[in-house]
Amino acid sequence: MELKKLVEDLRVTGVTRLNKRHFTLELLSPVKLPLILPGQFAQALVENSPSTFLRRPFSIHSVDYQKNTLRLLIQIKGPGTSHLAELKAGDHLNLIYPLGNSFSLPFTKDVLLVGGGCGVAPLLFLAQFLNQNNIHPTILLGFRTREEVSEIDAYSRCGKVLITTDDGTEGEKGLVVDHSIFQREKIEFKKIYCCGPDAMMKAVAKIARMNNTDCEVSLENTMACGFGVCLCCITPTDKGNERVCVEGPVFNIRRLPWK
Amino acid sequence: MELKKLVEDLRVTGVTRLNKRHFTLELLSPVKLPLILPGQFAQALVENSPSTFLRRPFSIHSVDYQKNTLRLLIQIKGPGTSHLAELKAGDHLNLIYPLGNSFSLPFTKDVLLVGGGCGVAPLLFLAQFLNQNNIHPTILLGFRTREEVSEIDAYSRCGKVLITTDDGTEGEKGLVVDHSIFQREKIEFKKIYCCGPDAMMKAVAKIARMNNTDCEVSLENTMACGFGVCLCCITPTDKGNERVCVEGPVFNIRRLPWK
Amino acid sequence: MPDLSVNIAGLPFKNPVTTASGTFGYGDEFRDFIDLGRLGGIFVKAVTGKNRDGNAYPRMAETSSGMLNSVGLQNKGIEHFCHEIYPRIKNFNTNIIVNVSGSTVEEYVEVAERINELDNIPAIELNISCPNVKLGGMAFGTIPSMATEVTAEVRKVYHKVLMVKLSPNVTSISDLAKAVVDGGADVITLINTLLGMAIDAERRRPVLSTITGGLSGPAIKPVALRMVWQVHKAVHVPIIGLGGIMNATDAIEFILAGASAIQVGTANFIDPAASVKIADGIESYMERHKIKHITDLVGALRTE
Amino acid sequence: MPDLSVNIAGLPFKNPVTTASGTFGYGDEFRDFIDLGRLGGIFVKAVTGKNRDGNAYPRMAETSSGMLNSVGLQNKGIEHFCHEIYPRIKNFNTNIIVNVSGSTVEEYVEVAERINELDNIPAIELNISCPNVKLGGMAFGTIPSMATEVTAEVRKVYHKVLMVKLSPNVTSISDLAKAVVDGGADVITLINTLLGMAIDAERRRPVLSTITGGLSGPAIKPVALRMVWQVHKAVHVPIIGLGGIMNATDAIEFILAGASAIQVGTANFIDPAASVKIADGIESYMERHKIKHITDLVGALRTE
Ligand SMILES: Cc1cc2nc3c(=O)[nH]c(=O)nc-3n(C[C@H](O)[C@H](O)[C@H](O)COP(=O)(O)OP(=O)(O)OC[C@H]3O[C@@H](n4cnc5c(N)ncnc54)[C@H](O)[C@@H]3O)c2cc1C
Ligand SMILES: Cc1cc2nc3c(=O)[nH]c(=O)nc-3n(C[C@H](O)[C@H](O)[C@H](O)COP(=O)(O)OP(=O)(O)OC[C@H]3O[C@@H](n4cnc5c(N)ncnc54)[C@H](O)[C@@H]3O)c2cc1C
Ligand SMILES: Cc1cc2nc3c(=O)[nH]c(=O)nc-3n(C[C@H](O)[C@H](O)[C@H](O)COP(=O)(O)O)c2cc1C
Ligand SMILES: Cc1cc2nc3c(=O)[nH]c(=O)nc-3n(C[C@H](O)[C@H](O)[C@H](O)COP(=O)(O)O)c2cc1C
Ligand code: FES
Ligand code: FES
Repeated sequence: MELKKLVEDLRVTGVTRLNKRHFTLELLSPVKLPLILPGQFAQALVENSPSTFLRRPFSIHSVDYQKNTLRLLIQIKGPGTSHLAELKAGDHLNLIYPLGNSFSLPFTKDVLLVGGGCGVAPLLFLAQFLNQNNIHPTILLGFRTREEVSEIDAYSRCGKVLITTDDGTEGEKGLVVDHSIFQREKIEFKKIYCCGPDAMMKAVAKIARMNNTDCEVSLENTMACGFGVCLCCITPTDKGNERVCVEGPVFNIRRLPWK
Repeated sequence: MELKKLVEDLRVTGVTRLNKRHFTLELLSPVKLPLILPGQFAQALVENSPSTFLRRPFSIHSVDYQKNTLRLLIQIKGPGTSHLAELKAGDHLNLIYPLGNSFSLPFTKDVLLVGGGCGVAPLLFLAQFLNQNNIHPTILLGFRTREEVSEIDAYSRCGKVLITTDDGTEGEKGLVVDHSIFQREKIEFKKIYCCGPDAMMKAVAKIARMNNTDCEVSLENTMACGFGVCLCCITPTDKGNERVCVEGPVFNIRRLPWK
Repeated sequence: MPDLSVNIAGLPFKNPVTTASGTFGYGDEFRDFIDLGRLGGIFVKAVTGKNRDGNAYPRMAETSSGMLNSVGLQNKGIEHFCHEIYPRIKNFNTNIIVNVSGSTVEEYVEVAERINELDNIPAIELNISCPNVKLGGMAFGTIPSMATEVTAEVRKVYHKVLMVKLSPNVTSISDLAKAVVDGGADVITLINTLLGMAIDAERRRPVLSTITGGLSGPAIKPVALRMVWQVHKAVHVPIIGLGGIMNATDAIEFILAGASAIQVGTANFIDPAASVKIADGIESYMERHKIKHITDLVGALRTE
Repeated sequence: MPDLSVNIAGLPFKNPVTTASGTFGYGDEFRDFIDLGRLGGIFVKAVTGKNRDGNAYPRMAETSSGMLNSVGLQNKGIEHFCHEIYPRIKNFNTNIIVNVSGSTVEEYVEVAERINELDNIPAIELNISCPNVKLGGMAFGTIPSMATEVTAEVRKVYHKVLMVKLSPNVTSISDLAKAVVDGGADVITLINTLLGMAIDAERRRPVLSTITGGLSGPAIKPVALRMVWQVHKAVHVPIIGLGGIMNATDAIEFILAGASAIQVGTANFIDPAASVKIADGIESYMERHKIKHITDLVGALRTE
């Protein structure tokens, strides 16, 4: 398996509606899947959508090399994701993948994964990958409300799952950073991986910094190409403006100018 | 019933594939159908087709006031018609209709209808309308080849049907103007209605002129609006530049500068 | 209920939604589809001094998210307008504004002078921007001194609200805007069509009889928005914005960029009820964002 | 097999399909997707005198059939190009052409002079059109006398094929074309992006950090085609055409309008293999239409 990028029509082999705003797609590759690392993403072509000119980026949610499939977890936001929500088994979806860097393996077993919204997408793949390396992370997931809490079984197989909901209908009430694990003097984790809305990642990064805990975040950004040539997706880092689609999407918070 | 134009989502209640390039759509109106005259057309909105910005005009192929449905006969040409070919029963199609003028009632019973290609579309409706006025026209239809010959039963119920095919696989071989009815000294019809490709209509018009036979043609044209406001669809007539979508699509050849 | 009314150079509009010249006929063609009284105003098709047949067929080409036209100011001239059309439309319950075109300064002046006499036409829109007329039509809108001159000459004979519609086919839209304000324009309309071209590769021929034509539709919206924004910063007269407006969100964008009112053009072809839907959509936006007066949104783009 | 090769100002291209600056990186990013040797040429990202960080985020907005960008010439400067990038790309089996940008005449001259020394770069493309740079970048491409001057100064130090890329944001593209030919340009590239703007109505803010940006993609194709056609009639140097080319039919349209070669830009983002598919599609078109040499199609639009 080599780290080569592909442009391919993958066949939709499964569509699972998780709740009103979220669904997963299982996609079968016509050729042997390349090596895909947790944190990498794909650029999906939304066909038959007059208002969607560019591709849309989605994290790889999980990979099954036996079945030669990968999965995406998609939150319906605008025209592109609404169109993708209409895909049915048997349809095709054109992807450029795998793109971007990946989360790095931790030098500790005290690992926390924090995800919110569609930011949970890359964390399942990461958790499974950590398991293969004998790490069983704690997984803190934030949802809006009980109805949106989903795939907990899959996460539970990888580690201990903690939940917050904005309205308190499941798990602890509040945002992920309000969770009781963060309310102690000193948090018990040596490495945090985080993906979610900007504000959430910044709040988690702040906690990590205060605790001197190593922390990697997966940034969102508006992308035109997704493979490094348009320079539209930059983020300021310690090395100047870097491309989120190539040097990222995963950055260690040490490298980001977040306070 | 009044001659009011509507913009409506009609429900597809039937799709009939006639052959590789042609299909009909049966469309159910959510409100009582307005009065529609033969020769009139509809402007169809092609949704989910990024390369189809404007509506596409199609003649009304037949009307069933009991069922409250109308039908379109569509030839697949480019992106718009290809998309419409994917409509299924239960889908909706937005139409502006009925548009344009109509064929006029003849003052004779010796009537000939001549159609070629997708130009046959308005002739079925016209033939049915003539029947209601106790006229049983001769109907000459030109097709490319046997495989494309279709709906002959429906036409036969309205009058005597004659056929030409380009390759002679059914009916007489050649173009409609090559048909034996035109090879006599004097043709036997007092009124000709014609719809088809420009070259065909011009050739038929020439025969009509030579025989001093009254003749109406239904012109094609590129349309932006379809209801008279953009002035994109003009054709030169004895009154200057007239709009094919309002003053037409049906014109008496007397009014056209065709030689 | 939010207040959608705007006052443009003294002329009240019940809401900022009007329809663009050349895309709405004389309004009556839309009576089956909408209540014309719901509109802020109607800009009718260009009127010239004499009858014009316009350009030869084909006059239209579809493009990505847009269309090209080369209609070429087809109309029956000012006499016909005054006697045949004006009586038919003068009692519409909305502002009827006439788009005035010409090939010479004299022609503009002649048409404006006649329209000045029509009681129920409260404003004219000088079209110094139509790219389809060979004789001067283009030049008026692209050379500032000529734009000032034609505006000033019309200003002398026209005593109601004088709007001037600019062409986007220029290096500096602000210079043109300043030029027509110098000439006495009360209002600036932006934009007319971008000059474009379509080719039929199979036949190896231009699609339009005139080879080039005017591009309209959502494809040009980014250019139109930019020009409204630039002109809003450059001059202090009200702006009427258009170019690819298809829905209420597009309309709000133009208003935020600095337009006091907007025109719906090509969208009318795709949905004849688009204009009224846009008026409704603006109202919902204002309710959702708790905006009391539409005028609070004009030029309210936050750029700090 | 049809002959797709073209010779542009003495420089041979194996086919007329090249890729546009700023949309193809330095080429190596595409190695997973296509065989670079199948391309007529690659126009690499703009190079300036010194390192430039480019504009702040957000730099991109999607529009109807297009996109706006305000990347702003981010690059590490000419030294870095010569030492780090040139060695990596100099043996690609295609023409590597460097897009040269600057804020002053001196900067253009400095960069051109350095690139003149690089054996495997047979041509440069002077980008006098990028709308994103505050200091002069815009002015060079919009004022004919400045366009002549910068071209002439570069001409003195640059001894290989000198291409100049024009901005479409002008009243008369022919005047600019004539101006750069007067300055000594061997080839004209058209068009760069149209200046546009996008607004987020919900947040009432511009989408781009720079407020305005450059519009590319199929939305601008009609304008680009028109300019290629106008310049083809106005000057006698070869033209490289681009603007919204997504497929072989689009490419043929530009060639018929007068382009000797074409560039594929934004299309690379949607399909990284677009350029090679376009080369294949041109070949099929030529076979179908029995065209032996692609040069027979250049400017072959039938307008009689
Ligand atoms: C590396 C990466 C990985 C991602 N992974 C996932 C994933 O696994 N699952 C998932 O559901 N979504 C993911 N996203 C976000 C997803 O790409 C967007 O939600 C999607 O593009 C929206 O498309 P749309 O046409 O539906 O909505 P649009 O109309 O394009 O956008 C709707 C709203 O979302 C905002 N938006 C769109 N794209 C982005 C973006 N990239 N960053 C920030 N705001 C944006 C827009 O400004 C707008 O307000 C990822 C984004 C990136 C950059
Ligand atoms: C009043 C009227 C009635 C019509 N009735 C029917 C009908 O009943 N059934 C039917 O199948 N078709 C009918 N047509 C033609 C139909 O509108 C076109 O075939 C259709 O718009 C093509 O759309 P497209 O997107 O598939 O192809 P496009 O890509 O738009 O066109 C494919 C090819 O057809 C040519 N073309 C497209 N539209 C027209 C036109 N209006 N006139 C001449 N050439 C054109 C184009 O130049 C192009 O070469 C009618 C047209 C008019 C004006
Ligand atoms: C078919 C057509 C005819 C037009 N005729 C005129 C006209 O007579 N006078 C004028 O000032 N503008 C005319 N225009 C330009 C429009 O009023 C408008 O400025 C332009 O189409 C951009 O807006 P849109 O993208 O919303 O259509 C015409 C546009 C079209 C599409
Ligand atoms: C993201 C992006 C970056 C660009 N950077 C440059 C550049 O550095 N130099 C340049 O001359 N043109 C640049 N351009 C313009 C393109 O080369 C091209 O002229 C324009 O995009 C129109 O072509 P298209 O519609 O095929 O993309 C850039 C365009 C895009 C979209
Ligand atoms: S999205 Fe193009 S460089 Fe990252
Ligand atoms: S199509 Fe608009 S006037 Fe006929």
